[in-house]
Amino acid sequence: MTAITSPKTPPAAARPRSGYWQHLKHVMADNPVTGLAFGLFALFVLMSILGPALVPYDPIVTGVGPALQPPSGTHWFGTDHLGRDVFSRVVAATRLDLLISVSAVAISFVIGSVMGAFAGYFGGWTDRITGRLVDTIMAFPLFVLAMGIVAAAGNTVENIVYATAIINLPFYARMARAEVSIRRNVGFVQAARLSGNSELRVLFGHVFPNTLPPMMVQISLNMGWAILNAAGLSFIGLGVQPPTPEWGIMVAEGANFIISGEWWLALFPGLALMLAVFTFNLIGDGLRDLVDPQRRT
Amino acid sequence: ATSDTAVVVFGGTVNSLDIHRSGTNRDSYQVAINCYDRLVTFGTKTLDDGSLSYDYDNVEPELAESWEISEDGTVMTFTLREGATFWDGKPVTAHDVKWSFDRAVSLGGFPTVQMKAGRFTSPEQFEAVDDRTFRITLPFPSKLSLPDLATPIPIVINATVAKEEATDDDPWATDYLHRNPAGSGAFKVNRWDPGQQLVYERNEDWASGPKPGFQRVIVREIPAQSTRRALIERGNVGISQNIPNKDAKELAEKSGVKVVSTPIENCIYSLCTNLNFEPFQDKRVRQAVAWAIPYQAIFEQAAYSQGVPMWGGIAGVDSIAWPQPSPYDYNLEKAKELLSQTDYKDGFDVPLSFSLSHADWAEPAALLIQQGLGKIGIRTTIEKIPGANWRTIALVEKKLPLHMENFGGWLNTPDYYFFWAYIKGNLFNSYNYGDPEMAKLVDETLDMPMDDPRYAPNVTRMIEMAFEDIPRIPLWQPTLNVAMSPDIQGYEYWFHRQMDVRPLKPA
Amino acid sequence: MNEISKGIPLLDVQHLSVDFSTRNGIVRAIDDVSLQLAKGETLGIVGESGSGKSVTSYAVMRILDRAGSIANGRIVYGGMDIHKAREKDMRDLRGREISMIFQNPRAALNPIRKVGQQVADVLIQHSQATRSNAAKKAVDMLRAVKIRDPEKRFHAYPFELSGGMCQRVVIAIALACRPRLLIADEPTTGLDVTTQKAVMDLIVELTHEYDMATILITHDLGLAAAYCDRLVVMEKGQVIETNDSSALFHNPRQPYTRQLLKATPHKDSAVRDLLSPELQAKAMPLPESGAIGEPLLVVRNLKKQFGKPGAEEGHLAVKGLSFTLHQGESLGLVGESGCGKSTTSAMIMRLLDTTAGSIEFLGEDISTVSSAKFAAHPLRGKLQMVFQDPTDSLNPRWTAAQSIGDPLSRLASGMKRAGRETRINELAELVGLPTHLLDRFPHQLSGGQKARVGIARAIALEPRLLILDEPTAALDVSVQAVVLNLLEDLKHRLGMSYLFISHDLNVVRLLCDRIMVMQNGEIVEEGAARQLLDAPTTDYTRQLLAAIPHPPETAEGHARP
Amino acid sequence: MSLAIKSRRVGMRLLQAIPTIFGILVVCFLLTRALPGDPAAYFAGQMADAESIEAVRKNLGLDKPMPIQFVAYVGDLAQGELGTAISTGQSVTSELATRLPASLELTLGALLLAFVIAVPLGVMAATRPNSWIDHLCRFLVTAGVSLPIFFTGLALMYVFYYLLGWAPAPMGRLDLLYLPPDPVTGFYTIDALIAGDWEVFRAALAQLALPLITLTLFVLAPIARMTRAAMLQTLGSEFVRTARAAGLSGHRVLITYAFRNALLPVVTTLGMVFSFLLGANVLVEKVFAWPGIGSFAVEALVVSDYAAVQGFVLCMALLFVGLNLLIDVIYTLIDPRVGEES
Ligand SMILES: Nc1ncnc2c1ncn2[C@@H]1O[C@H](COP(=O)(O)OP(=O)(O)OP(=O)(O)O)[C@@H](O)[C@H]1O
Ligand SMILES: Nc1ncnc2c1ncn2[C@@H]1O[C@H](COP(=O)(O)OP(=O)(O)OP(=O)(O)O)[C@@H](O)[C@H]1O
Ligand SMILES: [Mg+2]
Ligand SMILES: [Mg+2]
Repeated sequence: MTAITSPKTPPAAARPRSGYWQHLKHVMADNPVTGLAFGLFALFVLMSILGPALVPYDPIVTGVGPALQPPSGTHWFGTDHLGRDVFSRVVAATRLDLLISVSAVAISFVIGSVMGAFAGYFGGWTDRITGRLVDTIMAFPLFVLAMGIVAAAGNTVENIVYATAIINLPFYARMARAEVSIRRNVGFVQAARLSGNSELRVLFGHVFPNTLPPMMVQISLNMGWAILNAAGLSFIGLGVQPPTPEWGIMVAEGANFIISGEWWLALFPGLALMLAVFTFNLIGDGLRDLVDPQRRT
Repeated sequence: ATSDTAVVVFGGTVNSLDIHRSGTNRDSYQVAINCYDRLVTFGTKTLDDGSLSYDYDNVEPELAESWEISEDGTVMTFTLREGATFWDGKPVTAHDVKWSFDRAVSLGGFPTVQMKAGRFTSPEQFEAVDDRTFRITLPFPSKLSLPDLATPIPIVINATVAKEEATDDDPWATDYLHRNPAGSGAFKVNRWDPGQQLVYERNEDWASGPKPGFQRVIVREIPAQSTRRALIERGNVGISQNIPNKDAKELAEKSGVKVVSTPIENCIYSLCTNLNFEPFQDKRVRQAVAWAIPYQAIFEQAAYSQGVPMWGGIAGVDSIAWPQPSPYDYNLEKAKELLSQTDYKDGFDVPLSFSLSHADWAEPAALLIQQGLGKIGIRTTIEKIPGANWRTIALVEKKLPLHMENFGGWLNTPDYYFFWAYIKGNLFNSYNYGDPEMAKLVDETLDMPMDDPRYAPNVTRMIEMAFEDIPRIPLWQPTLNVAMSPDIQGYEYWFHRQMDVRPLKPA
Repeated sequence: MNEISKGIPLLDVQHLSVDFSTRNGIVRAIDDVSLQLAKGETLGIVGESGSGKSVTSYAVMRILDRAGSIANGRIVYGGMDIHKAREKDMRDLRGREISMIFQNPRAALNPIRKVGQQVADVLIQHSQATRSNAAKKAVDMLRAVKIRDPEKRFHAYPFELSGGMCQRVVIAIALACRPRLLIADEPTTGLDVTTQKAVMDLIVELTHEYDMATILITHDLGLAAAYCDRLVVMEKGQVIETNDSSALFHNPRQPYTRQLLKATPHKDSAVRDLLSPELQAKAMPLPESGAIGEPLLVVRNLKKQFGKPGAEEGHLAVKGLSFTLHQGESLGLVGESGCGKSTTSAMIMRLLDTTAGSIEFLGEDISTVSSAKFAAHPLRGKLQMVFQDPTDSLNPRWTAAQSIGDPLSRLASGMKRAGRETRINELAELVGLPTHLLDRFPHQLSGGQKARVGIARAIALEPRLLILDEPTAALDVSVQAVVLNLLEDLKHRLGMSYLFISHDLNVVRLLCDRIMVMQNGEIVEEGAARQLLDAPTTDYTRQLLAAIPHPPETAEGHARP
Repeated sequence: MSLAIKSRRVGMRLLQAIPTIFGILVVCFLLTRALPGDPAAYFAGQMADAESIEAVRKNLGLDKPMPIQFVAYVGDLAQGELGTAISTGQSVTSELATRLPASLELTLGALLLAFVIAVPLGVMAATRPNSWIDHLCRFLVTAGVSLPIFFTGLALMYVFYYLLGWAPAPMGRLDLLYLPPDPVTGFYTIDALIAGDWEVFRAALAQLALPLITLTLFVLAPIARMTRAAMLQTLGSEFVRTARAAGLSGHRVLITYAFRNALLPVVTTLGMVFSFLLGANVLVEKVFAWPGIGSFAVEALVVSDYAAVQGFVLCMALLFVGLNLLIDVIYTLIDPRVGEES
């Protein structure tokens, strides 16, 4: 035995496995705002799963009540111009809105960060081409680009998702590039090379996971932004097709009723939208803490 | 705005000051109306509700002091008004009229098509006999010729000015007139900020009609509908043109705003079943669809009960009034029974499309139709299609199986409507309806005077066929709604649905 | 107290405790610290990392983080209660009465402000100069800290200056207003040996000239003893011993002090001598220097050019290096910062492509395989490396076990998962890493533990050649001692050859049979370790040797050879 | 020496912009061609028959293969010819010339206002991290960015115009009573000042207020967040500690030392914020009947107006490239390190 250092080591089996669950609890308890955000997020997820089954009225059936009724005991959020139940619609819309934002952000995160990671890691031509590509996308006012894509490809949910994904791409590409390039020659990367990791493995096994914490903040911001973007598209008539309930379209339609005094049409979906974006924005720090091993104790 | 200035707001945009130019949009026609004169115009009548409307049956002089139509009805001779001058002071001559008419039939596109409706197709038909006498020769007599001269297209342009600006590439001075109107009309364009506003200034020397009540009229473009409503409610503007039905209904009940809602002649909001789509080739399927529509609910929720119902009429056709209610009503039993006789007992899937720019009425209507059709097993998915695309696939390519449409003809005769909407290949027959009998009837009737003994039976038969074959299912006749501050009066409804600012005056 | 009797203390710290509120509750960083400093006196505070040296000095300046607060005790400076003073008075005091110099001079300067301006800012703030003559006075100050061409350097930005120059600017800022007390917090860490000496000499010279009292904070006992009148030893937030320098060296009262003294390498110490007596007792005896075997690594005419070849910016970092390393041999490579040591090692490790020359390893020229492809080369596992900074070299997202297991899962292809687990445990035991730490992330490990993980990873594949690029530079002396001993043991147990890179000659001497001295990308001297150090033949080597601080002999001092 | 390096860097940036602009041209060209509408059908006007549509198509050169169309397009561009916007009937150049100032007045105004509000907020939050003021700032700016911008706009209009009557009628850039000032910059407010016409200035400003606030609310968050993060970092840095240890006044430490360093990352986000603003403009212009370039673009897109869309995008791209260049120059001015590395 190496005699110089031989602390009493407990048997290997006794290693405690600090679970992710534990860590989540810790992160949530640590910052009340984060805890709240996670709670709200869970609520939204729950609503998107169970919502359509729980709502009192069918969200797309017209005339479940008299048209344009203010909020009441039977229709909590009132009814819209076609006599649909606003509450049911707001709840039922959760699924689609989450779907749009989560899938759009997921796509842009995966593609964007892989692009950026390659650019940052290998540099040279990869970097130059990616850089120009990203510049090209960024040079469009992003909302207008989304409009163009949706107008060109047709306003289906998939196209809205793709358009949103494309305009979010540059953020991830740039961020991944920056985060990867500052790490491409740090000690643990060199060590990984010495351990016989191929370049790709070094990139995706060692470098890339370390860029996740700041990315999480970006993801959370973008999820909120994606919903707003879809709402904006709805406002200019390029949103999802009716009668699908979607917050953006509901606010956009309801906006026409504000002046005539039927405020509930825009307000409730607007509040839901705001709460969702708010949650996404707040959840960022928590997500970062969650994926950051430094925050583990 | 002071008492000599009126402010009009609307949701569209004026994209040209020249109605003949290709690409000029509908909102720009108002320039032709307010700034140019035609040879003739329509008179005015008072409707049942006390509001004013143009009178199709009463053609009156505008630039032409008088006219004569030859015995055989093929030669029309107009005598121009003495003292009528263009804005630059030059008298209006028959040469100007000829140049202008030549231009309208030569430029192609919409002006040419509209001229053709009045049987004006070639410059040879127009002749300036002398400075004040203008003659038109028709290939055959038509009841549409004279009224067509009162539409916004056959305007009289200051040919001297225009010719000066014409070039070899642009012999009709479209570039110049696009920005610089040169007319003899009641108003001049004082200022045009495209995308923002158009300011009319009264032509104090106008000879072709009574002096307009306002010295200045500002037409502002306000894209957001709720902004327009706020503006008129707050009294910041004088007139809000073409307001939504809901606003019309609600504002009518408020003090401080006057609302005039006039049913748009000759216009029907309809659901069209495309005969190129297999299930709709079976007449019974189309009829089943017509029986499965919750008309009343649509009328209440999409039209806020503004307009004239076009369903639930009597079984036969006993009048030639157009539009008239179809015999269909909401009757699921009948619909199901009809459908069960066909190959599509279990229904089918079909997209239900409408144009984005019609969304205000088409969307709620489509949603209700969707539910109605769902009850007889026809499953629809709703498609909202943006403007440019709409024209192409709906009207030009005629590819949409089931769609909402809103055609209304300018010339107020049923046969004219049928010509555009029921003859195969014509623009507003977006559903590929083509029946030889209908074609023959329309062809016979289109130019026939209305007092011809064959006229009424022909039209009756057309209407019968339209209801029997029902490719176009009428929903309701819409209204044109205008909100006004009480300080303004004199508003008159016109078939072209643009704001004629000439008769407006301060209260 | 005899020390204080010299005069009334300039600074009197009494029973000082400082608390930090953290995520995990209140942490007491220093506890009941008392120290006194007379006018003109130089006091050294020594102790290992985290012992509270910096916090003590921050408390004196009252520039603790927002989270920190003085929980207890009093600080009196020149009769004024610092812990009770108003912030405005404190601001006036800072810079004018008490000044401070920090570690890492480059970071201590505003990167986007001209250095002269930064000196002038302080002068103006303390009304030592007006706007009109501030520039001139600042230049004088730069001249005083021996910056060449001060008029021109006035307009330089920090990034345009070398580390040593930056430290001089920092000193100029600290001394601009002729304070009566200077606190230097590790002023020379991160600088290379020669610069380190120049900077220390400058501080001493100026403090004498200005008649200042000085607190020198360092973990280098040798350095402290060489420059201070009196030393305070801190451990875990407490002062455990205070004494005159030489007294402390000759007669350390506390075991901890003794241990520190022992662990500091001397000219004559052997590697086992650095260990504490307990560990020493347990250590196995070292065999006589192993027999030198066949040549293992033959480097010929190795060159590295950065930038485009031929371009004027192109910089030849390694200029035709040739040497041979035999089996079982430890070869030291020393030289000042930037001379090309890391570049050389990276090329040998095949992390960096060569510009010219050959690297023959186990008889095969590996310089022909590009660095990007070498991962798949059969010799990859035979060539391993231990990095300078143990923190930086561990993936922060991986547990210790994952890091150690990485080379095994990549290169030991036959090994099953279970086998790997066993091997990881074996390795951990081999390097003396308690196995319960294997599931920890790097930030949950101490420096020494991290170093062990790095070493375990490097030896996992039983390499033939291990390059050690300044493996202990970031570690405390006592940890360094343990790591050096570990390396020595491993070498004998596993029969590896070492290429040991360092700029600390005392450390190299402990471990190496042969030493090469490198300057500016070239080898200027080479020879057997002892011979080269005792009788250097080049000026450069002599200069390097002279830069090593010479503390007084300890009581248990070793017999001179 | 360093000046030469810096100007070379700016030159490099310009060169780099060329492929970007070319890329934009291609993307935009392809995008417009992918738009489903048929401009020939649209351009031919109502009731046009197939024949006249074909004629129009030929006229517009749309019957040619795509690559040839692209070459023709680039050729026209090289001569400064952007074509005619079908939807508005104006040449794209003149459209841009009249509408761009309107949008820029709004966008730059919002950028400035947001900067002026958000930066101090961020600094304040950073100097007191996790205090109630920090939380309040975070809450406020997040709330601002959480609402759909058209909703914010409408709500503001509803309250301040419709209910309270404080704001003037949302009818574009200037109330009907006033004539626009002589164009110098195209910004009504500035032009009015140049002309010395206070009343017009006040009127223009009053019209500007609501849309400006709407936009500002939307971009407070990114700027404030960035400022806060950057400030926290610089405040925790060693040179700030050194400056404090040297007894520099709180003000000097905060501004000259911490803030100026923190400004660097903030400046780089401005490019992104600007892009956000231009996108948001599209919606705000619609709500407030603002005759800007955004509403123009929306209309053009909806009717497949190739020339207009292309002209708009090109203009935006140039603007963006220009802005980034400006940011680069600013960056170079405040950061001496730029251009030294690499
Ligand atoms: N901002 C802080 N928050 C919490 N704890 C702190 C903070 N700053 C210092 N500490 C704690 O105070 C103790 C003493 O730290 P200090 O920086 O004084 O050590 P040091 O002796 O200067 O070490 P080094 O040689 O590494 O500089 C450490 O254990 C550290 O954990
Ligand atoms: N990637 C690179 N590009 C350009 N120059 C480099 C690069 N890496 C190192 N150099 C230069 O090569 C020279 C040698 O650097 P190297 O890192 O090998 O020095 P070192 O002896 O290890 O110094 P230290 O003791 O500070 O680690 C230095 O002048 C350095 O600036
Ligand atoms: Mg310290
Ligand atoms: Mg090195």
